[in-house]
Amino acid sequence: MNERVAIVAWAQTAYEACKPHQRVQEMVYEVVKKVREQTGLKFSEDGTGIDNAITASDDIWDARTISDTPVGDVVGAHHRSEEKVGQDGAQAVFYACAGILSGHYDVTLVVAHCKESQPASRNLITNLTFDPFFQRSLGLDYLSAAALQARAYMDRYGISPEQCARVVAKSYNNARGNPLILRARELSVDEVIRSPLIADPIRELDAYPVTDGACALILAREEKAKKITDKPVWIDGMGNAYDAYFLGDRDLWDCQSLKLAASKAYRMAGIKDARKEIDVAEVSAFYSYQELLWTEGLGFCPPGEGGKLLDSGATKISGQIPVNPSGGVLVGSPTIVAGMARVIEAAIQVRGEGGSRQVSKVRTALAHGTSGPCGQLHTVLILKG
Amino acid sequence: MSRKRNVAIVGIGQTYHKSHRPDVNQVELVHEAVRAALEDARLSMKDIDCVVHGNMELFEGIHQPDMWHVDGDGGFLKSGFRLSTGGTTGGTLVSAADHLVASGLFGVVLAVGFEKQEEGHTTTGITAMADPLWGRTLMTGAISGVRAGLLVKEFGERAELAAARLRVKAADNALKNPFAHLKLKITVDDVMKSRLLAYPMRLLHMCPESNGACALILAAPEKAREISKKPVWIKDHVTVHMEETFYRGGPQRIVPSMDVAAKKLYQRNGIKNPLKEIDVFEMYDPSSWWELEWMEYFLQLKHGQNIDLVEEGATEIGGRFPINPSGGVVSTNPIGATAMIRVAEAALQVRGDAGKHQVPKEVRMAMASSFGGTLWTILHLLTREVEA
Amino acid sequence: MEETWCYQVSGKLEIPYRYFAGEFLSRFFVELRDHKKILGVRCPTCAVVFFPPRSICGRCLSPLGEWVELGDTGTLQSFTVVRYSEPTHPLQAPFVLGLIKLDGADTGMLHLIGEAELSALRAGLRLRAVFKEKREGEILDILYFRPEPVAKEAGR
Amino acid sequence: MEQKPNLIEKQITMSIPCTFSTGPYMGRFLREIRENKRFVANKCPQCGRTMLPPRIVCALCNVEAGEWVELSDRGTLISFDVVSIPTINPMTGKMREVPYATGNVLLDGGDATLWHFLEEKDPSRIRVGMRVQAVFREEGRTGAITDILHFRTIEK
Repeated sequence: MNERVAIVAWAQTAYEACKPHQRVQEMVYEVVKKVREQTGLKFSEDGTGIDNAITASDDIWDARTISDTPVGDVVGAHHRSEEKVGQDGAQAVFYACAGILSGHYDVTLVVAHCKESQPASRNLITNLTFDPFFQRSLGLDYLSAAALQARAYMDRYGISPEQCARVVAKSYNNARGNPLILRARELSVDEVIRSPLIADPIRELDAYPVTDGACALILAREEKAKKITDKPVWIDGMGNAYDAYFLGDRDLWDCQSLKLAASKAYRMAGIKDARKEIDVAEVSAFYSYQELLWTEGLGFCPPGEGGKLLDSGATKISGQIPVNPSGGVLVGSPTIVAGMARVIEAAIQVRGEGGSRQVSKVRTALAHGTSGPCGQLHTVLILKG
Repeated sequence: MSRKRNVAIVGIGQTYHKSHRPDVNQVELVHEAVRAALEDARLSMKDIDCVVHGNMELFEGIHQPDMWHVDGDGGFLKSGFRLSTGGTTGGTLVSAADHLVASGLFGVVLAVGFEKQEEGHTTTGITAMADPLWGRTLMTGAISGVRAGLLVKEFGERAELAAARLRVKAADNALKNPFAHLKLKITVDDVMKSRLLAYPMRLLHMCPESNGACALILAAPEKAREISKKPVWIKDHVTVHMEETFYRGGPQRIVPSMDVAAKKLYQRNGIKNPLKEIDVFEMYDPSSWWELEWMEYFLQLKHGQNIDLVEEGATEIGGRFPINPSGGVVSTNPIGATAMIRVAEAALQVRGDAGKHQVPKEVRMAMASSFGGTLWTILHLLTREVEA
Repeated sequence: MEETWCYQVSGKLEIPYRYFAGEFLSRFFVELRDHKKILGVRCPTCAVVFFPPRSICGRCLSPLGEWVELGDTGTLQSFTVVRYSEPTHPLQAPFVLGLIKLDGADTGMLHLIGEAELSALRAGLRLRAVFKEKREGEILDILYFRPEPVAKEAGR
Repeated sequence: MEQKPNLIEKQITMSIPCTFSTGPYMGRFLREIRENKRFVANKCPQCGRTMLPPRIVCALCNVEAGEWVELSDRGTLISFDVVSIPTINPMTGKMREVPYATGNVLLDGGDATLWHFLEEKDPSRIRVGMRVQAVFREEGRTGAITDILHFRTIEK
């Protein structure tokens, strides 16, 4: 690919359990204002400003048909274009890149938002993903679906609850270096193991907490990017893929769609050995076992060895392939926002702006997002300095 | 719009549209359109690199329906995206497929929009677009007579006759279109005596609620010529949104998106006289009143010329500027697919494959519009030839 | 802007829906309702017997039509004890959801596990369907799957 | 014996209780109605237009609109709809009572219309340009749109 797209600016709200003082409009405005201030860009189609907006949100999460309507004003969509990706934010970034690579747009604002605190329960929403005839009336939601995947994966490869708990402890401890994660704290493996079971084998602390937040980034084509910033972060690889829908159709311990998404992104970015060439990865693990399973799918270790990889210390901030130095989703990152927040955290690492969570010598970073139950759709992006 | 490479529509498929389809579930309905598009392009799913899916969640109450629908849209182990922008969704999906192919990231992209309106409550789903803290208490879907009332105030009975005539035109055209939903033999008198919804909007002026799906396959030039003898090229498209709240009159003048979109499109493509340069137009007409009103903006007419054109019969299938030879949205309306059907029908006209509703003249350039959100517009411009 | 102006309002989003299984799937539910039979469908191209049945193979997009009667017994593949409560749940928590590979099927069925000691749950457990007396043509016409007595397990 | 259907349907009502945040803009607007029975709008510092209900930015100018103006509770009817078709209200899941009339009222002192109910439901007695006044609920205002009962015709 001769044309390149760069991330030239980004901003995130603090991620907290509830933002009672903001509607989604105001949450998104907070981050849009920041990226506009960073770049000095206006909304305009005359070749000097932001000429397109891509948003990520969901009608049912927002309890609002056409959930991009309320944020249209703050992303500059009046009399201009905006399109909504109704999936994880990493999908929105991927799609926005395509818009620039197509030659149609020069500079695109991408935002994602979700107020998970708004509905009485997340499970009421994710239950609606399941077909009305075979799965929905059994009460399945993303949490119980994840529990079925966790059990299948842990049984298959002998992954222990302690290994999952270690993922959580690592996340909380890493997040202490991330000022936007308000619930970061020192957390022991023991505390995770002692937290109540909610859907065996998933305990309360194994699951990501209810979170409100938004994030924004600006993408630009190469020649524009170089004018906007001295430190563009290039998106050099992208891939995504769907798995089958019915849980029973899938080998839940084997994330074939992630393997496929990763292989596409690696091929595009010219990566031959992921474990060696990727310096840091931000992955969307909504449940602790997923970080182990996703590292296998991304090819950081052979199938079944996600637990071993963790135990070896390789995924620590100081390890050979640090995973989620930001703390990741497990400490608080709402659905929809999660994958785009991973892209931003990966970009922070590439720029070397991670402060106490910075991994040393990052040239290539991986960001991962997922949509649907048990990682049915995976999105992988490769970022370079 | 500058583009890295050209993109063509090489496969067109839609379902029959009906108000009751108990014979299929959602996956099967989506699949009907996908299969039709694949057959039209003589492709198999192996040839497709990416699937773009869209509809509105609250119409069927399915969260992230692209997950379930992979079993019918062919998305299994494929790349894919789900986009949803209200009534414009079908148009957004076409634009998305164009972006994805033009970017060089994908060679052949399948876009599918669908709605099974009977499974939910269309008006209720639309009402949920209003602010839950204010307008949602007041709103009843998209039924409003306000804009139509302004036309009547200014043009009197001429406006009422013109709107009725447009509805009869749509009905006559729909009778020629095997896929159309409502097949009515009606007169101007029938329209003007149909049940009053919100004065002067009557039942027959409004679009129906349909079950249906539409799929298009888009490909890059080399592949497009290999697949199709008659690729239809996407010359340009423009998306224009409006602010969060509907414009409701008053001293604040807000330029409608239809006007902004048309000006942008015509300027970029050097179109000076759309009536002469564009051969056929498939307009997203949620009601015949809006077809009448929006003609003025889309075709950049002098104020009142829209009524003259209708009286002249210019927009009828054999007229000098046919609008909606398919029968339009007042005949067929599966909302997540509706805007894509406009593009699909315009593409059929360019190919000369519209059968009984083919306009009796040469079609080199066709335009399609999408409508949604708070009066948003997308315009697609399709051509038979393409500059390399 | 001052936060003092902000407050929160209780509301809800409530819409009734009516879903159609379609002709193909209706056959499955009618057989379940009227004859306590559990049907799957075979994809000859992929050589897979699917549960749930479906009219299109999601893997190869072939139209499917070869019905296969599956056993009312099967093997537990994975399970979870749901310990939280939601109005969407069919039973009071705690209850058990399992993925069950029915005899004769290649893909797993999601259903409830009943009459089971939680400590005895494990992959590989043999299960048998317990049907509802008054069946309506829905997946909950199967009340749940219960573990088979251990002695019978040896004979499989 | 009753005839059982051979085409299977399933009815499910989606019901999601929600807690909506007002944020400072809508919050101030609603609180002024609740506490002071008065209307306030925010104003764009660039183009000077007012917004009803208030929103954080002026979409036309892309600037934050933080200035506030008080508007009269009287105004002129700009347009109206009389709705006679009963449809399900997504905030309750129940049918709305019909007929009901809504109007867009240009409140004195501003340049944006406010959308609300009209007391008059007979279309022959509603005229664009007529003068109307808000009728506030006297007891038990909660900071919701329903704190205003409707707009009453004060001058034809």
